[in-house]
Amino acid sequence: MATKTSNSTESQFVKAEINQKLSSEEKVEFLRTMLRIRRFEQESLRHYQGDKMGGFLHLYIGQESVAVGTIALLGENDHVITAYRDHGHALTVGMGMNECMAELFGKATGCSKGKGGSMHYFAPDKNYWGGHGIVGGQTPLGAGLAFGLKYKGLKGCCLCYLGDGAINQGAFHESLNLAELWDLPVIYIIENNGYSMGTSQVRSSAHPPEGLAARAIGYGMEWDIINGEDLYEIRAKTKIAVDRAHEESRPTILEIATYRYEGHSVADANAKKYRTKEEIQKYKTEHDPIQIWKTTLLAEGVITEDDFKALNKEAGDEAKEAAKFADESPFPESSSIMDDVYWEVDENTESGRTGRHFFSD
Amino acid sequence: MATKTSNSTESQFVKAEINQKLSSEEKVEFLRTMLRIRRFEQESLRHYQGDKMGGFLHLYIGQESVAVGTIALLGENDHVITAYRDHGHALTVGMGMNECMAELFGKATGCSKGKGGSMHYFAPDKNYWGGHGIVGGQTPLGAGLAFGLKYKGLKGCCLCYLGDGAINQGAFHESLNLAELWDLPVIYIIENNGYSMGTSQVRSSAHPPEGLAARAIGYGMEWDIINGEDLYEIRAKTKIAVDRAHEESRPTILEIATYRYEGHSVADANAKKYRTKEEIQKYKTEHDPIQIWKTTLLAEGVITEDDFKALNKEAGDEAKEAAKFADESPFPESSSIMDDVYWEVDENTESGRTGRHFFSD
Amino acid sequence: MPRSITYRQALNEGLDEELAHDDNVVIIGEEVAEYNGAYKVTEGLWNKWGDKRVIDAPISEAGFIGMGIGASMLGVRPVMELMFFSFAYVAFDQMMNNAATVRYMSGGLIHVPIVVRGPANGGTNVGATHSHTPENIFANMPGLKVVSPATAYDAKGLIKTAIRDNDPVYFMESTVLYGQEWEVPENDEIDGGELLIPLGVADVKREGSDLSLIAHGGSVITALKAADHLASEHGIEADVIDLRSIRPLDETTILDSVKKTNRAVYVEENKPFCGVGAQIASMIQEKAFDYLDAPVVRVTSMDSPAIYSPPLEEIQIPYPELVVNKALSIC
Amino acid sequence: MPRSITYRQALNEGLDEELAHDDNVVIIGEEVAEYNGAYKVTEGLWNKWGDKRVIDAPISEAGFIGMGIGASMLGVRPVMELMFFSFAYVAFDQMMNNAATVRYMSGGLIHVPIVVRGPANGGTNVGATHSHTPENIFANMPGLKVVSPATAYDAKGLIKTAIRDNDPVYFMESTVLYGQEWEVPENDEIDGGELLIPLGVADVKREGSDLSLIAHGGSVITALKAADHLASEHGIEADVIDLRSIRPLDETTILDSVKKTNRAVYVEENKPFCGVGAQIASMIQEKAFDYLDAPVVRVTSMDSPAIYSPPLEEIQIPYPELVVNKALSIC
Ligand SMILES: Cc1ncc(C[n+]2csc(CCOP(=O)(O)OP(=O)(O)O)c2C)c(N)n1
Ligand SMILES: Cc1ncc(C[n+]2csc(CCOP(=O)(O)OP(=O)(O)O)c2C)c(N)n1
Ligand SMILES: [Mg+2]
Ligand SMILES: [Mg+2]
Repeated sequence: MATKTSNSTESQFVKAEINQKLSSEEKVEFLRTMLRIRRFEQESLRHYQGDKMGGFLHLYIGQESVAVGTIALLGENDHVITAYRDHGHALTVGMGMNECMAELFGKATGCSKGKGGSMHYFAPDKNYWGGHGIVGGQTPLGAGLAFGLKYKGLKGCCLCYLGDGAINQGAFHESLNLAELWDLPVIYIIENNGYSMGTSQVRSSAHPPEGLAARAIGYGMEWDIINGEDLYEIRAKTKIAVDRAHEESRPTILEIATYRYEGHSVADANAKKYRTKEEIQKYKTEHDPIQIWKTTLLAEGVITEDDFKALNKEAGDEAKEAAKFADESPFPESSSIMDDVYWEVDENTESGRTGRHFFSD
Repeated sequence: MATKTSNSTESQFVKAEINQKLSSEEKVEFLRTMLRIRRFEQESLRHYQGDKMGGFLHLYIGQESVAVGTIALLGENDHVITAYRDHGHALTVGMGMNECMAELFGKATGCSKGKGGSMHYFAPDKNYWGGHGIVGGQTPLGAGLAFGLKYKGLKGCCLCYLGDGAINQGAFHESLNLAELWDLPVIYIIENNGYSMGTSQVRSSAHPPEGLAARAIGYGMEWDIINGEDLYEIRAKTKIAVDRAHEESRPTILEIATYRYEGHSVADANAKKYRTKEEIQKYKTEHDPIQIWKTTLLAEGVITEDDFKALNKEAGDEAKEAAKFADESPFPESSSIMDDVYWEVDENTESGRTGRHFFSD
Repeated sequence: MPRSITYRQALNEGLDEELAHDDNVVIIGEEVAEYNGAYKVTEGLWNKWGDKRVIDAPISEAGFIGMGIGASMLGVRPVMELMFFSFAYVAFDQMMNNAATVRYMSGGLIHVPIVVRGPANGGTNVGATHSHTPENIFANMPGLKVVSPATAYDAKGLIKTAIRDNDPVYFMESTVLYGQEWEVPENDEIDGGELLIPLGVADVKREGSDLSLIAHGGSVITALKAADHLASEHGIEADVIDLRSIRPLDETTILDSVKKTNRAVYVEENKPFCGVGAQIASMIQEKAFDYLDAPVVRVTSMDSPAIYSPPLEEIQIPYPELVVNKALSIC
Repeated sequence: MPRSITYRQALNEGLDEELAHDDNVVIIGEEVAEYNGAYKVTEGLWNKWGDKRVIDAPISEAGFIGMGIGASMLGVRPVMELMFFSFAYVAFDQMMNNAATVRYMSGGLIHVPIVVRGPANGGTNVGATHSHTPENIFANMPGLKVVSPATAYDAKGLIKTAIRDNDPVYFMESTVLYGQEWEVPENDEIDGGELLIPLGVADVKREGSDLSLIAHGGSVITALKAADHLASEHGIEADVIDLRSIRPLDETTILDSVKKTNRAVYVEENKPFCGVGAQIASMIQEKAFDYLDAPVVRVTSMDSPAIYSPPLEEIQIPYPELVVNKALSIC
């Protein structure tokens, strides 16, 4: 991870134009979204432990500022795609807690009708293309979304998130070359939380001393490294990349230093073995993005302690409501197992009716 | 391609220790090997056109100095692996023209018993591990040979060759990270002949201005760029990488600027379309590695024009003999189609006898 | 007089017509543009349609096919060429996971209208790594469609349908067939003005009553030759059924034929273990058990990696005599 | 008293014994060392054997498996863990081409003694991308061996044999079975002092005379449950045949059983199209045609990508009742 600056000093990035333009409402909105992500996930964790869901649950807690700081910069023709640690991005693009929670519960009311689960949230109507389980697998798709925008003549970009461990997948490398060679407006955002499962970043990646994003040098690509605990910095630096994508149709790699408090997934039995208790504690107390943003907004006089409490409670209540909604929702019909495989079959087109498509009885 | 220096001035690398140590015999041997490669391939081309072989034939003509200059530096525990353009490396490691030519003819006397063809020469007894048809596919194997050497505690290295187009395969990227992360004694040699099939290098790869090898920067790996028409330079710079591998067990990327005179393969219908006649001619007359080495050796007084003619004729005769050998050799028995699939079956071990291994009648 | 064109030309026409038909169609692959295609299937298209519609890609199959999948989610209709379908193996995750499962995992919110096409065959001495025939492998995966035309007519009609299909279609051609000619009507000779062949409809390429020879891709030609021989030398008249599309699969046509002939041979270039023929044989014995007078038998490539040596590769893959002998063994 | 250990522990013992048996054995994979394995199969091995023999890899399956293949050509015997066998799809070219064809293309000069192991199963709600069961896909490729143990006993005996085998062996486990216990003898209770089960030998896990239930991997357990039910509720006694190794394949044991029972059901988690069951059904009807009183039928996963929703995934993959019904349909 890039070293983090302490949270006691004021961000030097507050003066960036994109931050100067911020209204108080917008600033509060960032806080609200970060809190909503955290409460949503804490609530989901409880129900995971209460055996309401199966499979994996990769929590984003500790990393909230990354999704919130970057996605808030996007406009109508900008798109988002990420890996399996996808709840934070989902809530930030505007997906509702209900459909997200219901997806975890495997319910028909889930955003993917219970078919995708935690790793596979999607909301194309919100320009959100998932939620992808294969490490690095989303990176060519991100280039493809950018290609699509360019092909259609739209001024937009794609933010494609990946982990620090994901940078060692071949598909990512191929994507980088394509993106730079063909001037695709894609921004790869490495959420460097220091670990890929139990493997600390130094044990997984050879890279230039400047950081992981500096792999971009090998492609002549632009890159930058960002302190993820500082929303102003995230916004200021990401904005440069978004402008580059919009104005010059050129790609960027951004690396955002961050940290996850929980295990790799809830099933991570070693969550407290490969990192020291002290390390985790230090991040929680000194580098928590929500606390830091709260402190900033208090200092700026944008909110009061009471406002914070109210926002926090609101988020918690919303999460509880969502869990209730999820719990009370029905499971999908068993017949739905065979839906959503082929568009042509689902739409009952002529093409969907010729020949046998499915081979179990 | 890196720009090439003219051939008129004396190489500045002649003074490198590794070159100073060269005997006249060794210098002549390099010439002999380059000539043998060229005559072998010219002979093979005739017989390809005479319908004596099928499939692909990727000629190395024009690139001979790369294999000869690098492989001559290797010792007992050093290994070689390359792609489908593999005849030059094969003859340089000491494979005979007979078995190589017979392989092209698909004969039982071929180095791979006629099973591999032009793209798949192998000679494990000469530390030569092929000959691989999938672009980039050999690059993790090269890391693996280096891993094997290190695992066994041998001081050696692996030279792994690839083309300028191959650097965009994901497997190569993954190999680079592994090689640097685990300190594997592998040397990736990019034979930059300017084209991947009909695609000029600028149309396939984004890279730093210094060259393709500079992709190494992204991994914190050592790298260098070499003028491939200068055998002394190839030797001097490759030696540094070999020493690094031997002494520090560390990898390197080398990029050697070179040129192929023929089409991508003999089946390349466009061989003269994507490059100008003038470009090809310029390389043949001004940058031919054999001519340049000949000129050097004449200037050094190591050979005479007559010596050169004799070497050239010898090589041509040997190639003709090899073609005769290949032509007169028998095709493999049809029963051999089912040999060499499983070691355990071939060796008729107990494991090779339990259960059915093959499912056609 | 009906015109004859090559399989290659038929594909080329199909691609050209679809480029004209829909602005979202874009052709991407190695050497498809300036070089006119390694096998000249895309000849002239870059010249005609320019840089935007016909694009040369670096040697990064996972990257550019994955990119195509991403673009297709936005409504672009990429037609990706694999120089050899064997190179699908470096893009396998993209082709199996991202193309096939994104619709399902999103509960139907997304669809992936991509075509990946290229030759998947042996017989040209290009060795084990370049001669894979993964019809069975891709057809195993729900969410994917697999098509394999055996004639110029089918190639044209099927590639056009594949491009208009809203699901991922993997279109496996044959380098051996590229140069062969078949009758293909001009568009103005066709009702509706263009040649569109639905997926999932097999074609009875020859009619007989004694035996069903079932095949796909280049093996259809082998089966037709075998059928002629069986008729002329043995008085056995075979149906020859060309699946054309492997998934979706026209089981009805197969079963109708077998119920008539009571005997079936599957011919394909796949390796035998879990090949397409295994699926068809299994299906036939299940659904036409009482009609079978003999087991369904299979002719496949010999069960070793593809050999280089030209005369040996000739006998490693199915040839008419082999089909004849197999047929005789159950007649 | 015979001891019981889990499938996981059995694998762990097998790996440990082979690390002891041969210095060339090295375990490589994501999280196999310091983390003790994502599913704890390698627990304690790094502690015991150290950095040289048990190695954590970056998330680069094509890279490290390809590296293992290269090392194996020099005589190293890598045992590579795929955290999920589904991740084979990003290493597919290495596993299909370099591992399977290098021996052939070199005319037998090289062999590749590598093992790639990991879980290949559904049923744990990890979704479509993590639930692939590619036994059929890899077994299609000559040059590869595919093994799929259903019990702790078999897991231990087969992993040891796989590691000693001189050909590439892909060893597909089950996360569902990891925690289940079976009797596995201590080495000193065994002739020869260790448990080695040859590849290519099926195991008759239950004997009956009315029906052959044939399966591999976790589906063997499903088949056994179905067999008990068939016996107790319907008076039908089934043979349950566990293939154990899919390639090489013990056809004799299958055919002997079918010739006795005249009826067969194949049970597997594969998707149906060209699944292992297709191969077995095709083989049975070909080689035991006259013995069959009914078609060979198949129970597979439902033919859609793996679903997440836990109660739905339960019925998407084979369960005993489904097998019972299928069996009754032919009895
Ligand atoms: C190709 C592939 N290999 C392995 C995995 C298993 N896996 C899932 S997440 C993960 C760690 C990824 O770490 P990182 O990229 O840093 O992302 P983070 O989890 O920290 O967000 C691993 C090994 C996978 N899903 N896909
Ligand atoms: C994965 C893969 N994609 C495509 C090909 C087809 N192909 C073979 S060689 C080649 C060009 C390679 O160019 P380069 O790496 O520069 O090597 P050169 O031929 O110049 O030696 C291509 C596209 C292949 N063999 N493998
Ligand atoms: Mg991480
Ligand atoms: Mg080149």
